[in-house]
Amino acid sequence: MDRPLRLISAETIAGTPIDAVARTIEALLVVASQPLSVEELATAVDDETERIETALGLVRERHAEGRSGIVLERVAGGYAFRAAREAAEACARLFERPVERGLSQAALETLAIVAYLGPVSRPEIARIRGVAADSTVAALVERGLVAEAGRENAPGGAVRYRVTPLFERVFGLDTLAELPRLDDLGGEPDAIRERLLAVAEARAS
Amino acid sequence: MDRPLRLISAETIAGTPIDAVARTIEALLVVASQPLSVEELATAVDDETERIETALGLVRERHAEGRSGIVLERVAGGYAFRAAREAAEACARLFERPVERGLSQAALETLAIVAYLGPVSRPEIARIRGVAADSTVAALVERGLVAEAGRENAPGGAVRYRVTPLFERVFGLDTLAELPRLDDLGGEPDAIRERLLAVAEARAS
Amino acid sequence: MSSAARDLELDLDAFEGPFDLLLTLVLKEQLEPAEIDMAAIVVAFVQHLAERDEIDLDACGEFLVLISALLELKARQLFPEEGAELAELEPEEAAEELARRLAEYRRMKEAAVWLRERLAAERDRYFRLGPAPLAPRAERRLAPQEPALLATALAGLATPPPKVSLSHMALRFPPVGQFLERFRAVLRRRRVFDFDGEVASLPRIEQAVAFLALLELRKNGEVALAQAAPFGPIRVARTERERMNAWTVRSA
Repeated sequence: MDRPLRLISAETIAGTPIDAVARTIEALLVVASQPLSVEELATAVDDETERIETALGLVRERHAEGRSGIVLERVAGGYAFRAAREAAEACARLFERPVERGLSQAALETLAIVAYLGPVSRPEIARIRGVAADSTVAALVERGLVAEAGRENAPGGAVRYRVTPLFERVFGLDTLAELPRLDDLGGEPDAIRERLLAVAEARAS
Repeated sequence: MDRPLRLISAETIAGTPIDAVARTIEALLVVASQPLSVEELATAVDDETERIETALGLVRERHAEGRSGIVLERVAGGYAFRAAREAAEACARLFERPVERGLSQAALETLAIVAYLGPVSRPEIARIRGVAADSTVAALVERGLVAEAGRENAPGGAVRYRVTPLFERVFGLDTLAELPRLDDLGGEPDAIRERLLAVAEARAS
Repeated sequence: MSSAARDLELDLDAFEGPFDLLLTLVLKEQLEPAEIDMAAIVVAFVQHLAERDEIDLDACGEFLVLISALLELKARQLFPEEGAELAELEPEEAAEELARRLAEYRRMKEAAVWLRERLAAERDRYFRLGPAPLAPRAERRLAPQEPALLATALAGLATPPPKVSLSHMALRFPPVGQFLERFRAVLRRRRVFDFDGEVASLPRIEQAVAFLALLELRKNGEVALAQAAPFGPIRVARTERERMNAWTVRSA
């Protein structure tokens, strides 16, 4: 499949200079309301992903910290524009950050559970946290950080939840795979297990 | 109050080169979801409107047709970025959504409740589904499948919703009387409502 | 009975006020045990104890009984379907399961810390949340749908969840005095008895109250307690002199 594709792309190169592709990408990113993946960009531009990647390189160069107030960022599996960090103070004066303001400990723990184990139901979240999760989950849905994702098993099952692309944007993650590995968290489960086993043995004897 | 403010901003002039002000304006405009007036920009940048106007000139120059995919536009409420005209075709392709095959579980359940029991309020939908209904109902309203239909009882009551003609078209129904009957639940909306609320209560306990 | 436990002032997310009011609300089903942070109650009680010069055994015993009952209520509410499952587990398996859950929660707590740090680091990253002011409007079109889908969705909502019986959870506390009398009667016949054997046939909650009575007798100096190992059987022996004093006072 390599050969014909290369031929077509040679022709396209002749048709649209790469700089024009870069400008079109700028235009798409400035009107999009979500990060756009390379594939989405390729479909909209009607060009090959390879050329999109090359053009993205130009856009990244033009929109880098210190050079432009608009910065290209790779996030949530795609590309998006954001404000340069030097403008953070000015942004703070004009825009609220209602999504992230006052995320409580309960909210963060619930987010962690949904991010790692989602789709996951409220009873499951409650089982892990030991506290009913209803109001916390409702608040996270309201903020757009968490969304419904079907029901457990079907009829009568509990509603399940997953994190949204907005979650990835707010926490600056390209994908959920960037979360720390679960195995690296939580320290020594073996120690807890041993302590509990000791108790169980004493009781059984 | 005028005097001290002017003094402070005079110092800022010395501190911030006009090019940095232009970059900050770029940043503000790329984050805003409304056009920003010169006054709003001045407040956010913490600088004088005159300097903002000068910096806007730089931004306009940098973001002009043919030079950038992002174009500064003066509109009723102030300034905003738009896509360059050369990218119009690509933008049209980006916003042309493919036809969606199906609805989410949340949307289907909510539509079913509104179709069979409507007009019905969000609190009642939430009670039956066991999940806050705000975002799902809002999404269905935005898609034109559900619309407001007065308020519960007198003024001050909760807004009630019904399905729309578009809903009937999508589901191939001439009237709501053609909705499939539920053997188990009977046809009377009041009976269905009572049954659903009873089950919901059992689920929540 | 001492009121130290019941008077405990609580300041929780779901409730603010004295502990006995919280209990009343739970028993009247006006407050969900699932909404209550039990650990915070325990911490409050321990703090309350620390502020006092001497340990009030009555209050401790009463508190243990009440908090255990609350915990059981809460556990059954949170995991209604699990009671039977867990009851069938061997102690080793139960410990394994509990360890797994504790480790899981600990990992999630650390993940929450990571998320908080991440959020702080991203504080100066601003991006647009809504559509761009001058963006074209996207129209969402939906393929034709089957009306049967609506009927199925509604039927799903009308499907009752599996029934869970909570009948055995009715909280009936026998008075502590009942066990005081019972143990005194046993001690009149025998100098030593085995607590575990004496209460083995009783329901959990009554065993807890019986234990409270045991602490009361010990506090009065009427009995001496001995236990060879943690969780081993508790041997209760009458202390002759103290018993005589108590006897005298009571018969006067």
